[in-house]
Amino acid sequence: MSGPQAVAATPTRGPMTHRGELLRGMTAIRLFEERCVELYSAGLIRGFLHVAIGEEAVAVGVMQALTEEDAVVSTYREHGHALARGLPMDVVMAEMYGKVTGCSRGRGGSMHLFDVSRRFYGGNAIVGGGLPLAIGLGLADKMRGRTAVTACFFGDGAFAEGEFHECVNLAALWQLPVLFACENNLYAMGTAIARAQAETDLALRAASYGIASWAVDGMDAVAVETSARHAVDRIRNGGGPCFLELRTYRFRAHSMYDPDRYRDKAEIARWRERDPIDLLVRQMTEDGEVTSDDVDAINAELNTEIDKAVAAAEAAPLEPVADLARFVHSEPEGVGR
Amino acid sequence: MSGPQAVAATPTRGPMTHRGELLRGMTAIRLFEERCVELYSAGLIRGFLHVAIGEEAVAVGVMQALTEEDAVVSTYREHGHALARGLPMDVVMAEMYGKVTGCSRGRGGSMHLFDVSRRFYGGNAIVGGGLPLAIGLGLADKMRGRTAVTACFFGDGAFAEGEFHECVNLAALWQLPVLFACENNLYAMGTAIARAQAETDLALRAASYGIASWAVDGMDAVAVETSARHAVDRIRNGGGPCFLELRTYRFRAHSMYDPDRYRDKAEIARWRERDPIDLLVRQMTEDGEVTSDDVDAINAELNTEIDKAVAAAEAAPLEPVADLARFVHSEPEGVGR
Amino acid sequence: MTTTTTPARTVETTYREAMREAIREALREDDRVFLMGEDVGKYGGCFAVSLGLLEEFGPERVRDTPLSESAFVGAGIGAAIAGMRPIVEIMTVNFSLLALDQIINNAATLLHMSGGQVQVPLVIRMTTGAGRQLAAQHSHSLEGWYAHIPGIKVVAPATLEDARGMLGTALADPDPVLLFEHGSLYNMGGTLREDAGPVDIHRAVVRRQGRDLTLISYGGSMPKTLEAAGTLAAEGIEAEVVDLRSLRPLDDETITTSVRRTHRAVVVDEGWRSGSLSSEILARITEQCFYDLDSPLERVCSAEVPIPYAKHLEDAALPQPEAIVTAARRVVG
Amino acid sequence: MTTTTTPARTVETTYREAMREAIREALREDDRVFLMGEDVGKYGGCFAVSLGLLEEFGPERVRDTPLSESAFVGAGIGAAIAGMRPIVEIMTVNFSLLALDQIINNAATLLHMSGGQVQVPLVIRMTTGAGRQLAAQHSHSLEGWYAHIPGIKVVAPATLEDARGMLGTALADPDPVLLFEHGSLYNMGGTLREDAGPVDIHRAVVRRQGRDLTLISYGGSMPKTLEAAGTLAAEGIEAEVVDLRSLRPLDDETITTSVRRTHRAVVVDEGWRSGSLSSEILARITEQCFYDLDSPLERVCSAEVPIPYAKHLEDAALPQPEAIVTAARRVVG
Ligand SMILES: Cc1ncc(C[n+]2csc(CCOP(=O)(O)OP(=O)(O)O)c2C)c(N)n1
Ligand SMILES: Cc1ncc(C[n+]2csc(CCOP(=O)(O)OP(=O)(O)O)c2C)c(N)n1
Ligand SMILES: [Mg+2]
Ligand SMILES: [Mg+2]
Repeated sequence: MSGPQAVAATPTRGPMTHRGELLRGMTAIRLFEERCVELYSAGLIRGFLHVAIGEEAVAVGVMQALTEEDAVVSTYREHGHALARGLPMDVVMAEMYGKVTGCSRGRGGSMHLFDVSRRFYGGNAIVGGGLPLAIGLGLADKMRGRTAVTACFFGDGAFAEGEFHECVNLAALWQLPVLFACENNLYAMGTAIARAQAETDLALRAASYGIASWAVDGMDAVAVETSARHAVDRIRNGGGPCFLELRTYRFRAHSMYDPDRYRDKAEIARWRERDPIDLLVRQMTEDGEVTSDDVDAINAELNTEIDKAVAAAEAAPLEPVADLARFVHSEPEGVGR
Repeated sequence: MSGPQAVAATPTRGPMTHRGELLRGMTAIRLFEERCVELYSAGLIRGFLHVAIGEEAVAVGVMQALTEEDAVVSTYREHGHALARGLPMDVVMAEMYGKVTGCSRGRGGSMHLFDVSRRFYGGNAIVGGGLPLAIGLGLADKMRGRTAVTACFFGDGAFAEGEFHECVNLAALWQLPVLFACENNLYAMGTAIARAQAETDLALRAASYGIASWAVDGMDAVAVETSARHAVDRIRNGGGPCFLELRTYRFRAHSMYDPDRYRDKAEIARWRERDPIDLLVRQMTEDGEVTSDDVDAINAELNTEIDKAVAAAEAAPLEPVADLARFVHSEPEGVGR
Repeated sequence: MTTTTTPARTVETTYREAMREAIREALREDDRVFLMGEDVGKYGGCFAVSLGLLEEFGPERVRDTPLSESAFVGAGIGAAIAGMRPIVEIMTVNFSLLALDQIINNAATLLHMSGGQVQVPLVIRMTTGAGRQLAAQHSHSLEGWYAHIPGIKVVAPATLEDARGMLGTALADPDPVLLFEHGSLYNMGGTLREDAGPVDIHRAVVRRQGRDLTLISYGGSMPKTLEAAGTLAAEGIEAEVVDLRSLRPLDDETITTSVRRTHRAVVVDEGWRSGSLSSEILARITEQCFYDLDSPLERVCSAEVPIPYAKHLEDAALPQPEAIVTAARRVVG
Repeated sequence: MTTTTTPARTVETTYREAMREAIREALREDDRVFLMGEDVGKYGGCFAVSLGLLEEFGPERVRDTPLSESAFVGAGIGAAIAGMRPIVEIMTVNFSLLALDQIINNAATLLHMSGGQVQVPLVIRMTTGAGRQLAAQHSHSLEGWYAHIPGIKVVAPATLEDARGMLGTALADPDPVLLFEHGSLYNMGGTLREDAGPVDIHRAVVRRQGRDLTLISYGGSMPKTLEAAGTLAAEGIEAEVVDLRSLRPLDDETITTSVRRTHRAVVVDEGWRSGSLSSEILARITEQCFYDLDSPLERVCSAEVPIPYAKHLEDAALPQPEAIVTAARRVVG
């Protein structure tokens, strides 16, 4: 699902420039998550909900560098990663609703979106918990002589977990085809990075394992894509793992439970001025690549798609309670994969 | 127990130069452990036995920098650390024999020597398992405004554990009075460091956490002491944690179970030429600070002490089986501390 | 004291506030006490238990940590060894798996392994349990599993009084105590004696008297169990309800005394059925009350599946009052 | 096949060699299989199980890892997801605590949480048990504790045949299987059919027939249990001995069939008594055979203490044939 498909699930209206695709991809995530917030407040989505509003350039930019054969491991803040990887809005929304038509049959919810057909190995709700999986996916691909790359998303908070250290060392030691995509949004829940990391230059820290490592403006989708392509090419050509520090910011609270008492409103406002979507629209407008009509059209089209997804999710059936114990173990014929 | 006491448990014959104390301290460990090996082969010591023969300069050198108020956390290869910290040979030997007179009442054995009165918080048989304890000891000392330093010994293998990463970051972040004493003997059981660490310059890696970090020749007791004093002074004066990579080598196998198939005999021979005891004797002889008679006398005296310790251990009683369940929980009056 | 009835001035409070008061009191009264964990300070605690304490006691004693469960739990052990009285908060039991080595191989082991020298007066608090649609990785109920480990004590407050009183007693204990707070209880409101203070942490308590059977439970399952007892009463079945309070050690006496009188028992435990705390209780009753039993023992536990997100599936996976009532009817037969 | 009796060419071997043969066969027959863990290669395995395999299969497929339990166990999970058939060796169960999050929150959970998409065909091998004076941190018997977790299977070979045959079957399983090898069994010698191969990993087996009581055990406690049965026979007490083989799922049918015939049972389990696998077995027998029992059930487990180094204390802490015999006499009494 390279190119367009990787950006959004539905065909776009007429030919679009690549930056147009990036814009569309980020807008899809933004609108989808804003709708999720409404639905959560309405009690239609439950459990924990972590949106990545403000971080869309990371998901969309990095995903550009990946092809169908590549794999993705994500976190509990993964709607954007999932949509950018090409999961259709309706199966994701159905999952948020806990319906059997959801991408995890409603068993996972917001934090556990899966789509093995797209090598999207899920939302993981244990901070750092996806890193070892990514190492293993990369190890398998390398042992089988495949050229696939595994991109693993994780946050600045995960950087402090022991698993991070073990996994980067292992990836570097074994020269595994893994992209460490560190979404540094400066906070781990209420803990600012300077109160969690003795050395806050994460790219520098990662370089100490002897791997290629650098930081990029995570609010600039084009810059993220360029960096990600550079990293993925390098990895695919046997250059070993890379660490990408994506400097970004979440505009909203950590989760719907979070009153966000720990951040200075002015700080949030400053970052909102660097909204990745506005930023790209400005650039494209300057270059006459997009008009406000185009933007409105994109939004309208995406909102229609979201409406459809919501309607479908509402209408979708629940998994029969009798099936509760299904998939604790594989079924004879073998499912998925 | 600064100075002499810290080097050996019994008073020394006549005044001795400081290097003489170092020599005596290392010889005590060497002879004690060689005796343990014999006793193990004779079936009198059981379980796992890990000797540090060849690494004596590390234990003795580092311990010089510590005072009574300081704390020590060690590994399962800790006879040397314990003796250098001032634990009497007889209580250590009794522990190896599993006798109630042992420093852990025979419950711990070789891997779990404890002496709270000397702030020796033990042998820990989980690789890396002592690091968080050391962080906590340092945290408590800092919170109570004490000037104590906690020295934590661990190996090159432990460096790969996630706990190492978490603990160094925490110590650096909170500026805790902890000395990370990394005994790099180039192997973790049968795994050479280059097959375990992507970056084998451990001091360099540790420096990436923003702490003072350097490597020292772990076969030179004087050099180790100098480095350790420098580090401990720095820590005690509020300079935050330090990392000391002690480059050393174990002359014998990992444990008594280990056939040592993985090391090249020539490599072992090369390192034996740098035997820390011979090295110091040569230096001292050149400077006319010691004669072969002195050396013989030291050995004789220490062997007598070891004989006594063995005899005492043989004669010592066992803990009554009825007391098996004691110390699962504290006893009313409160024990130790 | 947990069953006192003397009239006294009371206050309206919640389980969350009672826990906070207990922590505040401990911080006030003993300068060796400090609270350490992820987001306990600036954020106010992931479940707002420690809200306001940073402002009151400062960052040294209400200490935010990085995401390093093994390191900060182990640091709590080390600090306890060095004379402090740490309260380590692990956000939820789900993340405690990352610190399990420190808990089992150090906290639970050091005293015995050192021949009685190394005491670890540490309290580890964590939220446990399912029921809020948090899905498989955030819905574990492992307190009964922890109760397998010698060298630690495990307690689970189910009432405002215990939420207010267990922490202080746990802190006074010279050995490590794990305190499990069920996430569904934080908003539980009610009245508490103004002078409510420390309570014992070793006895089980009969929360409701009855003669027909004994319902044994603890923590987050207590409300469901008491609700079931109410339903049964309406049918004329008088269930006695035992709140274990302490999961390790178990108070055999209170359990067996009740069962010897009722001759029937149902254990309610949110843990997965196989190898749960409920198994141990059934085993002990069989060992100690074999000749007193009039019918097979039963248990109502969680289905042996990772807990799913969808509400209808999660409800089906967890013990519910209906299931308790049904099991009770069966044993009373 | 585990109870076959057809005559056949046999070979003299040991438990260790049988395990090695099983691994070698797996590596030979399926190029998706690889062995990964600390010192499995150059060192030959900390208990010499994989000795020689590095030379035979090379460092890619007999892969030494750094001391990073969480990372390499998780890497095994990831590799399994991507189509490999990893055999991850954790040196001993004691160190598996550092990888527990990966085992519980990923290996055991991914299939269900993903609605059946993510399969994890992984085998994790580890040595378990006490009895060699390795002291508290190196003497855990936690296999029964692991058996609490839905989503994994737990097996414990106690015979040469099972040491030789369980691994292949575990590798053929599409889901994660934990295989526990008791350290005291490696040197156990005996004869094995030359054509010994895969065996089922879901059935318990009666290792000795008897009518007076049922002794239920597994793994490292089987030799002690069979020895006790021998002693009892000399006294005229015919004990039936059941080897569980699979700790999760448990084979209720074999257990209850035997107990319904003998009406008495003693469970032998090296795990700490409270909340051990023995508790679950007692619970199930009480639930399923209540009216068949003639006397209280008993268990012989480890004392609830960290296992001490001194031989006399360690012996006193662990289940011993004498204690099994005494318990058996009591229930038959
Ligand atoms: C091991 C673990 N500890 C704690 C938590 C609770 N928690 C969930 S998200 C989070 C913050 C993670 O921050 P970061 O890695 O920066 O990712 P972000 O949320 O900023 O995207 C915490 C503490 C968890 N899920 N897992
Ligand atoms: C967590 C853990 N994993 C594995 C082991 C088994 N083991 C004991 S010592 C050792 C090697 C440690 O090497 P290093 O840290 O370099 O210390 P050294 O033995 O060289 O002094 C291993 C793998 C253990 N004890 N703990
Ligand atoms: Mg973050
Ligand atoms: Mg080493």
